[in-house]
Amino acid sequence: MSDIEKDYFEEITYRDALRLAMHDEMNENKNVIIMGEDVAKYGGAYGATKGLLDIFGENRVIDTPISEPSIIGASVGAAMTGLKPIAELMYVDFFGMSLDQIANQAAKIRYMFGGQTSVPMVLRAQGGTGRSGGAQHSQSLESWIMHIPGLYLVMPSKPCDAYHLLRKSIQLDDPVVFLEHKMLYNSKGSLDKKNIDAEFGKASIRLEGNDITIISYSRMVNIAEEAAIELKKSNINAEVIDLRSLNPLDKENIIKSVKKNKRALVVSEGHYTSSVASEITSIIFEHCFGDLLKPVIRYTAEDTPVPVAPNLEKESIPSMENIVNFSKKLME
Amino acid sequence: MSDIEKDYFEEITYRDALRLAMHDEMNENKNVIIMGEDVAKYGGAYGATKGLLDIFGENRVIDTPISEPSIIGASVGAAMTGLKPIAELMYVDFFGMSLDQIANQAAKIRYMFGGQTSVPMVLRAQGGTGRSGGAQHSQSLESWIMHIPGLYLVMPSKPCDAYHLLRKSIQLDDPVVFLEHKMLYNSKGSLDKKNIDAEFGKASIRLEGNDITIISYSRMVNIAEEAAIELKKSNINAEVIDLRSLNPLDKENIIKSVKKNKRALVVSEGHYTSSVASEITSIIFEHCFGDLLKPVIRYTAEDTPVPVAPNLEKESIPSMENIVNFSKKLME
Amino acid sequence: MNTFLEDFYKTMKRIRTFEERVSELFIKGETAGSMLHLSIGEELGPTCISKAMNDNDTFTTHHRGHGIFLARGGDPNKMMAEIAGKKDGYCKGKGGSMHIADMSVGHLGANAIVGGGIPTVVGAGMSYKYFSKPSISVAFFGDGALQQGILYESMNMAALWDLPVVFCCINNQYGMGTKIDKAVAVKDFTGRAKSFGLNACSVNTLDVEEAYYKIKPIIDDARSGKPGFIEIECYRFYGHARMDKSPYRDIDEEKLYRERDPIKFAKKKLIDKNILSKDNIDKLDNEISNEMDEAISFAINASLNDTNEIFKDVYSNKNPESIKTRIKKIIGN
Amino acid sequence: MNTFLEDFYKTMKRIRTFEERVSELFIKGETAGSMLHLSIGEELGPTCISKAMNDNDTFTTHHRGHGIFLARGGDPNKMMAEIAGKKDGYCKGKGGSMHIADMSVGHLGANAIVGGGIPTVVGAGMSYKYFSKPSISVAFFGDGALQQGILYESMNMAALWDLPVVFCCINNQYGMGTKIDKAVAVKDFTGRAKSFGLNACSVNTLDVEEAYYKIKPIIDDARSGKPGFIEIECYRFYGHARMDKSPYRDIDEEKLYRERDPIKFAKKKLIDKNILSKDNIDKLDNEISNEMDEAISFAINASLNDTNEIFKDVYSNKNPESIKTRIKKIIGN
Ligand SMILES: Cc1ncc(C[n+]2csc(CCOP(=O)(O)OP(=O)(O)O)c2C)c(N)n1
Ligand SMILES: Cc1ncc(C[n+]2csc(CCOP(=O)(O)OP(=O)(O)O)c2C)c(N)n1
Ligand SMILES: [Mg+2]
Ligand SMILES: [Mg+2]
Repeated sequence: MSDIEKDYFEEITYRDALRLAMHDEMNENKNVIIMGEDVAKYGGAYGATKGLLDIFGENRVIDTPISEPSIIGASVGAAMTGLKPIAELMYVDFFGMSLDQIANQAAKIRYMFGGQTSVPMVLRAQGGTGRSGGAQHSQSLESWIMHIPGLYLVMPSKPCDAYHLLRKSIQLDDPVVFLEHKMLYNSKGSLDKKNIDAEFGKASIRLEGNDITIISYSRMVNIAEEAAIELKKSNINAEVIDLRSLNPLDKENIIKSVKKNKRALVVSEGHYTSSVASEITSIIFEHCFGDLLKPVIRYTAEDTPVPVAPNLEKESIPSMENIVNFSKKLME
Repeated sequence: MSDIEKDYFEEITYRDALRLAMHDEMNENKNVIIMGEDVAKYGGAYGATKGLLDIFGENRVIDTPISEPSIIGASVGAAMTGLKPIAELMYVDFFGMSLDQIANQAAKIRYMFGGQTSVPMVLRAQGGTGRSGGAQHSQSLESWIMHIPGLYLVMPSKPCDAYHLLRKSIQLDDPVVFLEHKMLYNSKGSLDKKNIDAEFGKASIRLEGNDITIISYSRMVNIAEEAAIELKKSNINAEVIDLRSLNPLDKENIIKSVKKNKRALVVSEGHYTSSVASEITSIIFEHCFGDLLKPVIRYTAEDTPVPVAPNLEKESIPSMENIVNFSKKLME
Repeated sequence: MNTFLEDFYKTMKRIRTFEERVSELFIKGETAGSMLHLSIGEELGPTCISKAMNDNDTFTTHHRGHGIFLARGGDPNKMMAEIAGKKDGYCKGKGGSMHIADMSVGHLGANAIVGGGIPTVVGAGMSYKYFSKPSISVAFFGDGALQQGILYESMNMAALWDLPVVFCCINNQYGMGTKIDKAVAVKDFTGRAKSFGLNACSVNTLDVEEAYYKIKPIIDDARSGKPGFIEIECYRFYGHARMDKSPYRDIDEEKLYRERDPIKFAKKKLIDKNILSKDNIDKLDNEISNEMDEAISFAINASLNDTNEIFKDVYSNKNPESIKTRIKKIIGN
Repeated sequence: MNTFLEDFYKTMKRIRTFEERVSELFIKGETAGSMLHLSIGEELGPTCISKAMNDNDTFTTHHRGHGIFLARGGDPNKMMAEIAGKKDGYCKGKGGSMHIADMSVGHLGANAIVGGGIPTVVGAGMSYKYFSKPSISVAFFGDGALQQGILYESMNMAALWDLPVVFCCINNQYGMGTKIDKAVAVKDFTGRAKSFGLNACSVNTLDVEEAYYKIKPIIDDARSGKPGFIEIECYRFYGHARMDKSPYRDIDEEKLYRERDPIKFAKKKLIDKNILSKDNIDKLDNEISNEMDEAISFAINASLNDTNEIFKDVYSNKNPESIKTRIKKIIGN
C-alpha cells in the first residue's frame, strides 16, 4: 500500500479510495476492525481491503467463515460493546439471507431499547450488473434497505465521495449500509483528503444545466454524465444530480433543481417497481406539482431477474443512449 | 370443521375463509400440502389451519422445526418435484432471514433455468400492527416482495377475496406470496364460493364515488371504507379501491378512477419511503398528469420501527380520522 | 456450599413471583398486548448460570427472558413498566417484554426473533478478546432456536476464534405447540455443540446447586477462551404466551412436570438442611411478594408516553419527519 | 468390479477435458463473463456418487458443478453453449455456469448462493416420500457451505422426517482464498452430521473405486429413508474462479496436491490391472477430446438471444412490460 501518506491524488481508483478510507480510519481509531469473507489474505473479492492485513494484523482484519447472518450479527454485538466493525458482504444479493440481522437487529436495536445503545457499524457490500454474474450476483437491492428506518444508506459514484463518505460512515454512531458497484472499482477520479465536500444527505450537482434534471446515484451517475455530454450536442443542457446517500436523501436539492428545469428523469439500476426510483419520482411529483411541464420519468433496470448472456444483461439496464432519447423526448 | 359443505356464507371470518380455501383445494388436489411452524396440531399461530390436520392427516399438514429458510427452501424443492406446498411463515418479519429462498430461489428459478421448471408454491404469512408485537412482529414488508420480479403478491382485505384468491394462488404455476393481516382474521364478510369476482390484478371498487379516489389494500381498506362513510357526512364521495393483489397490480382501474376524480389518496400500513405507496403514487402521477387537481398523497405508517406501547403503536399507522382530514384537505 | 442455596432460592422465587404478577397485570388489562412469555417452571437455569457469571459479563435472551434479566439484576419496577408499555420502562415502553434490555447490567437485549440474539454474543466475545477484558457473553435461547441455522454458524465462529462465549439453551421441551420430539431426530444437543468444537454439558435436575456445580466449569472455561454450550432441561409450566392454554399438551404430562418444581425442591432442601426455617422462608416469600406488588403499582401508575416519542431513538442524531408533516409540506395545512 | 473402473475413468476424464475447454472458451473471449468455477482435481467425488445414484434420482449443485452435471448425463454442447450465454444453452443463456440445470436428467439446478440449493433436496425428498417414489435427491456443495446455517436446518429436517436425501460436501480445502483451517475449529464434519441423526462418511482417497464402495451404502440407506452425509476430500487444482491465480496458496502445497490426481491414479490402475492398454486409453482420451472440441464449436457457433428473451420465463403466464413500453405510455413515442 503506497501513497498512504499523500493527501491529494490527481487520479485514484474508487477501489483505492475505499481502501485509503478504511486505512485512515483504522489508523486514527484502534477500535475499528474489518471482518468478512476473504477480506484479509485475499484482500476482498473486489480488492477493496487489499494490503490492510499486512498493516493492521489479523486481529483487526478478520477473515470469516461463509456465514453471512452471523458475520453481520457478530458485527452488531461487537458494535454494541465497543468495537467499530466494518463488515463486508461480498454481494448485496446476500441480503436475502442476512436481512434479519440488518433490518430486524442492527436497524432496530437503538429504537427497541429506547435509545440505550447504538449499533455503530458499517456494512459494505457491492451490487449491480456488468460481469454476467446472473440473477443471484447482479442485483441492486438498495430499495430493500431504503425502506427500513434506522439504516443510513450510502451509494457514492466517485472516488472522492467514496473516501469521505466511508470515513464518515465509520465515524457515525448508527448502522450504515454502504453500497459499492462492481463496475466502479476501477473507475478513477481525483481525491483531496482535506477538501471535504461530501456529507450524508447532500447531493452533488455533477453538471449544471437549465433544461432537464437527471437524478441518479452510484454507477448510473457516470452514465448520466455521458448522456448529458451527448445531449449538449443537441443543445440540451442537463443538470446531473448525484445523490450520494439515499438515507438521508437530499430532497431539497432534488426539488430545487426540478423546480428550475421543470423536467426530470430518474435513473437507477434497481428494478422499476416499488423502488428507490419510485420514491424519488413520488417526491418530485409531490413537491414540483404545478411546476412540471412533463411527467417525471423513471428509467431503471427491467422488472426481470438479471440474465447472464452479456447481450441480454446489457439490455436489461439503463443505457446512455436511452437516457439521451428519453431526455430529448421530455424536451419536446 | 363444520360448514365445509356449504357454498354460501352470509357471514364468515377471514380466518375461516382461508381455512376453507385450503380445505377445498386439498380436497380437489391431493398434491397440495401445508407446512410450517405449528400449522398442524396447534392449527397455526393465528388459527388459519385449524382442523386441517384431522381431515388430511400428518402427511399433508406438516409441523416443521423453527427453520424458516429451510421451510421455504424445502417448499421450493417440493414444488419443483410434483407437490403443491402451501408454506406458512408465522410473521412477515421473518422474511429477514428467509428472503434468499424467497427472492433468490423461488422467484428466480424459472428464469435462471430458462423456463424449464416452475416453483408452484404459496407462501402465506401475516403482518401488520395491532397486537403490541413491537418492531420485530408488526411490520408490513410487502414492499420487499413487490420489488422482486417473479413473485405474485396477494393481500386481500375481505373473506370472499381471501377465499378465492388463496384458491387461485394454490392453482397457479408460479410462486405466490399471500399476505394476511393479524387484525383481519376475526373480521367478517360474506362468501359465495360459486361467484368468483376475484382475479389476480383486478382491483375491487369497494365504494363508488365521484370526488376523490382512496387506494388501499389489506386491512387499510376497511379503515378507508370507514373514512369514506364518514366523508359522506360532509358530502364528499370517496371511491375506495381495494387492490387485492399488488403483483399483478391493476394499474388500469387505479388510473381510470383517478382520471375521473382528479384527486387521490394512497393508504398503506407499510413505511412511507421506497414503498408500495411510493409505487402507486408514482403510477398515478405518471398516468394522470394533467388530470390531477391536487398532488397525490400517500398516507402510510411512520418511518420508524413499530413501538410496543399501544398508544404509540396506534399513532404510528394511518387512522380513519386522518384519512378523512387529508381527503377534506384535498377537496379544498 | 449451603450459603448459595438461600440466594438461589430467593432468585428463583423472585422470578416466579414476578411472572405471576405479569400475569396479573395482564388480567388487569394493563400490559402492552398479550405477547408475554412467562418462564414459570424454568427458573433453575437462569438462576444457576447467572450465579456463575461475573459483574461485567453480558448476555442476550430470547422472548422468554424475564427470569434471566431478573437474576442478573433487572429492576422489577422498570421491567414491569416496560411490559406495560410505559415511559418509565427500561426502553420507554417501546420494546416491551420481548425486546427489553439494560446495558447497565450487561443485558444486551431480548429478541423476538428466535435465534436473533445469538450472534450478538459472538460479537461481544470478539470485543472482550480484542480489548483483553475478562468478560464473557452468554446467549440464552429456547430449544426452538436449536433449529435455527444461525446458532451453528455462531458456534463455529466462537470455536474457531476461541471466544469467551456461552450458548445456553433453556430446553422447556416445547416450541409453541410443537414438542421437541417432533422437531428433532436426536435429542442429545451436546453432541451438536461438541462437533463444532465447544465444551458442552446438559443439566437435568431439580437441584439448582447441583446444576450450578455442573455448569460452572463451562462458564469458567469460556472465560479463558474455550466457548461452551449448556442445555438446561426443564418444563414450561403454562402456555406459550399469555393467551395459550396449551390444548396440544397432555394433561397428565403437565401435572407430572409441574410437580418437578425446582423452587419446591429448593425450599424443602433449605428446611431439611436447616438452613432456613419454614417461617424464615415465609418471611422471605412475603418480602418478595411485596416487592413485586410494588412493581405492579409502579407500572400501573407510570405515565404513558407522549406520542412524539414515536420519532425518537431511530437514529442517534436526527428524528424522522412525521408523515403528517410530510403531507402538510405537499398539500399545506 | 473392474468393469467399473473404465467407466469411472471415462467420466473423470470427460469432466476434466470439459473444464479445460471451458478455460479455452474463456481465453477465446467467448464465455459469458469470468465467474467460471472449474472442478479440475475434484472429479472423483461426483463420479463415484453419480454412479451410486439411479436414473430417477435428482440433485442440486453449488457454483462448481459442471463435473456433477456431466457425470449425471449433461450434454456438453448445451452446457458449453449455456456457459457462453447462448440461446441453445440449457437455460437459453440466462443462467450461465452458476445457474445451469436440466430437469430431464434430474438436475434441479446449480446455485450461486453458497448453501442455496441445499433445502431444495429436502423438498424433493418430501415429494419422493409422499409419492412413494424410489428416488433420492442429493445436494452437492463445497466446504464453504458447511458454515451456512441452512445446512444444519436441512439436515435436521431430513433426519426428523426420514427423507431419501444425501448431503454431499466436495471439500476442496478452500472457500475462495480461505483455507478450511481458518474457517472451522474441528475438521471432522461427519461428527456434525451424525449429531443431527444422519449417516455419515468421509472419503479421502485417490482411488475412485474404493471411494465408490465406501459411499455406496450411504446412498442406498438414503433410499430407504435414512438420510446421509458424504464428505469427499480433494483439492482445487487451480484458482477459485477463472481469473484467480491463488496467490494466497503455498506453491509447494499446490504442487504436492496436484500430484494427488485421481485421474492419473485411475489410468495407472487400468494399465496395471490390464483392463485397458495405454493405447486404448489414448484412444479414449482422444474421443473425449474430440467430443469436447465439438462442444466448443457448438457454443461458439450457437446464436445469440434476441433481446426480447429478457422478458420471458419470469412468470408462467405473462411477461413483464419493458421499461421502454412503460415510459412510452407516459410520454408517448
Ligand atoms: C424466527 C422466528 N420464528 C418463529 C417465531 C415465532 N415463535 C415465537 S416463540 C416460538 C417458539 C420458540 O420456542 P423455543 O425456542 O423453544 O422457546 P420457548 O418459547 O419454548 O421458550 C415461535 C415459533 C419467532 N418469534 N421467530
Ligand atoms: C452465500 C454466499 N456467500 C458468499 C458467496 C461468494 N462465494 C462464492 S464461491 C465462495 C467460496 C465457496 O467455497 P466452497 O463452498 O468451499 O466451494 P468451492 O468454491 O471451494 O468449490 C464464496 C465465498 C456466495 N456465492 N454465496
Ligand atoms: Mg421451548
Ligand atoms: Mg471449497
